Amino acid sequence: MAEFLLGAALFVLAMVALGLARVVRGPGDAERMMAAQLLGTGGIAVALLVSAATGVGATVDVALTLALLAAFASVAFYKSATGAPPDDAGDRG
Amino acid sequence: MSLADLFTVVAVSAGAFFFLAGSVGLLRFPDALARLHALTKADNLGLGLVVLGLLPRVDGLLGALKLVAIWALVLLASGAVSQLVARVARRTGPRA
Amino acid sequence: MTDAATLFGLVAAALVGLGVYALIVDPQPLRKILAFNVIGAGVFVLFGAVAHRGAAAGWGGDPVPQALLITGLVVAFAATALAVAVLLRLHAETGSATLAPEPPPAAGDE
Amino acid sequence: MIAALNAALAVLVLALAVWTVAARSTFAATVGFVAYGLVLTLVWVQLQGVDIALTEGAIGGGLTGAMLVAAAARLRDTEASARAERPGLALRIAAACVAACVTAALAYAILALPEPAPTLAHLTADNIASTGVANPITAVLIAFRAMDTLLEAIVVLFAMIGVWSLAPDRAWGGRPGQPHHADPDGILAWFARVLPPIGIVVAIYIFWVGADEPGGKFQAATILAAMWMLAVVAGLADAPPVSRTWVRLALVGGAVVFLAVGAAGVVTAGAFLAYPDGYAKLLIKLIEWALLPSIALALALIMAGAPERPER
Repeated sequence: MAEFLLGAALFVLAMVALGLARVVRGPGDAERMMAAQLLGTGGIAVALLVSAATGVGATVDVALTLALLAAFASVAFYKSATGAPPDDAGDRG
Repeated sequence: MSLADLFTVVAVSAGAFFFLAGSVGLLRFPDALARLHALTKADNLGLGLVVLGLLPRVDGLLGALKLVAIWALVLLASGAVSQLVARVARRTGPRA
Repeated sequence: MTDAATLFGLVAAALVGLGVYALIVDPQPLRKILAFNVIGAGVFVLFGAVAHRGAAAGWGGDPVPQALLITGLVVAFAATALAVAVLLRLHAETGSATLAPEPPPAAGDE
Repeated sequence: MIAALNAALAVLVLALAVWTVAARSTFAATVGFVAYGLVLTLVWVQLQGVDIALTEGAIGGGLTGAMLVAAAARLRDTEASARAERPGLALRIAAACVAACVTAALAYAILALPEPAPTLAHLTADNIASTGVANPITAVLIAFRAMDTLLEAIVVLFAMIGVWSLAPDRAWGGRPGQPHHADPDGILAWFARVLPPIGIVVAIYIFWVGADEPGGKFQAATILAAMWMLAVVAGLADAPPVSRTWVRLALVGGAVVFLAVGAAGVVTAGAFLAYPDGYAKLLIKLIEWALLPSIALALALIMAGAPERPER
């Protein structure tokens, strides 16, 4: 069973890598912003699978931190992306 | 292969499939909004199924609740962030 | 080659080399700071790989270097923040973020 | 299968590092760097350094990335001119040689490490009982090598003073960073109202669990700083003027308590930073509770940047 979980983690990591190849190169900043979200979701799945496979419970806390910080990085990307509204406009955010 | 293990294998495999669907969507879809759609929905469902699959393997109710809490947090974050990404995509993307 | 410590040790060596190359070649100061962080992370992974080799007494790694690593990560963040602050002030004062002694004709001076 | 996962992580980390270095636009490079930081978190999980995975994820991926991407946005207008100064082929080849030598030297060092790996784990295990905490890394951080943590808390303070010293005279004592506005009933403002309370609960949990499980004050302080920055970026909170006395007292509070306990150690336990036996766990808790707010505030103010706006 641990082998299966690690295999699944490897598969999810491969999918994340595939998605990253597209997202990081993406034509616009919008695609690039998805990188933090993609890694947030995929990275958490890998961390949870590894935690279940190796029995190290603390890795679940790593997934918890990743969830919070990937969201924070995405917001930071939003504020800095070319399409984000200039601050003083106070758009219909 | 107890019932719980079988459940884990099936759920985690389904989760992995949705990660595959999300990545294929990211690669194949024409514009940013469609890619965002694929990424946010498929990957979150994939994570949800993985969490579902891991529930029987976690010791105690609190561990299970923590996994579900992580998934709920990712849902909350993805929901909000994807709208922000969509706004950037709409502003900078080709005028549809 | 297959055990994690040696593998990630070699990966760390490659990361440090990559960062050194970018630090020298990239003209933009912000990219130099980015390259410096790539080097820093590489050094920390090297340190962590060595700590992992010293796993004993029921722990996954030697706790002493791992504790120093955590301190190092925080200080590396503080140093990067200082470098970015200096760069932003240089940009606020001179309008350009170039390290070239006399700004090349391309840079318009506000 | 673990070796395959490690190999995949290694390839992904190297690919992201190459992308961070090679990307044309700085925004793309910073995105690569944040992804690099988040994948490194998984590398630390594979290297059995879960405490470091927590720290790397919070600092490497989150705070550093956010700061660099914000700086990239502010420096966007200088990108074109700066890129015009790309060095010639000769310098590039020389740099590649230097980099290759560095990599070769490090790789040789890794492969030539002594076979019975020297370790301090046994020493830590023998003496950990006296500290009263079960997490070896917390024991090392606060008890066995308390001096490092004390100096590190002071170094963070010095870095912040360095950032403050970059303020123009007219803005001295004012509010750090740019003003942020967002539509009060928009998505960003809603998200910045919902996430920080969850983040605070998670930070306190990770701080509390740090005594016996991976976690601790640095990871918790980083999450608190990130949540505060989220509120600032969404325009819900604003950086306090640096001239406020409560800000300065809160900043030095952690280090002062640490020094006080250290000095008290001279009297009660015979050496600076020595803990009288039996009181170790209590004093460690006291130091950790004092350091948490100070480091969180210091990290947040460092991220906010040099004071730029007068204190109206």
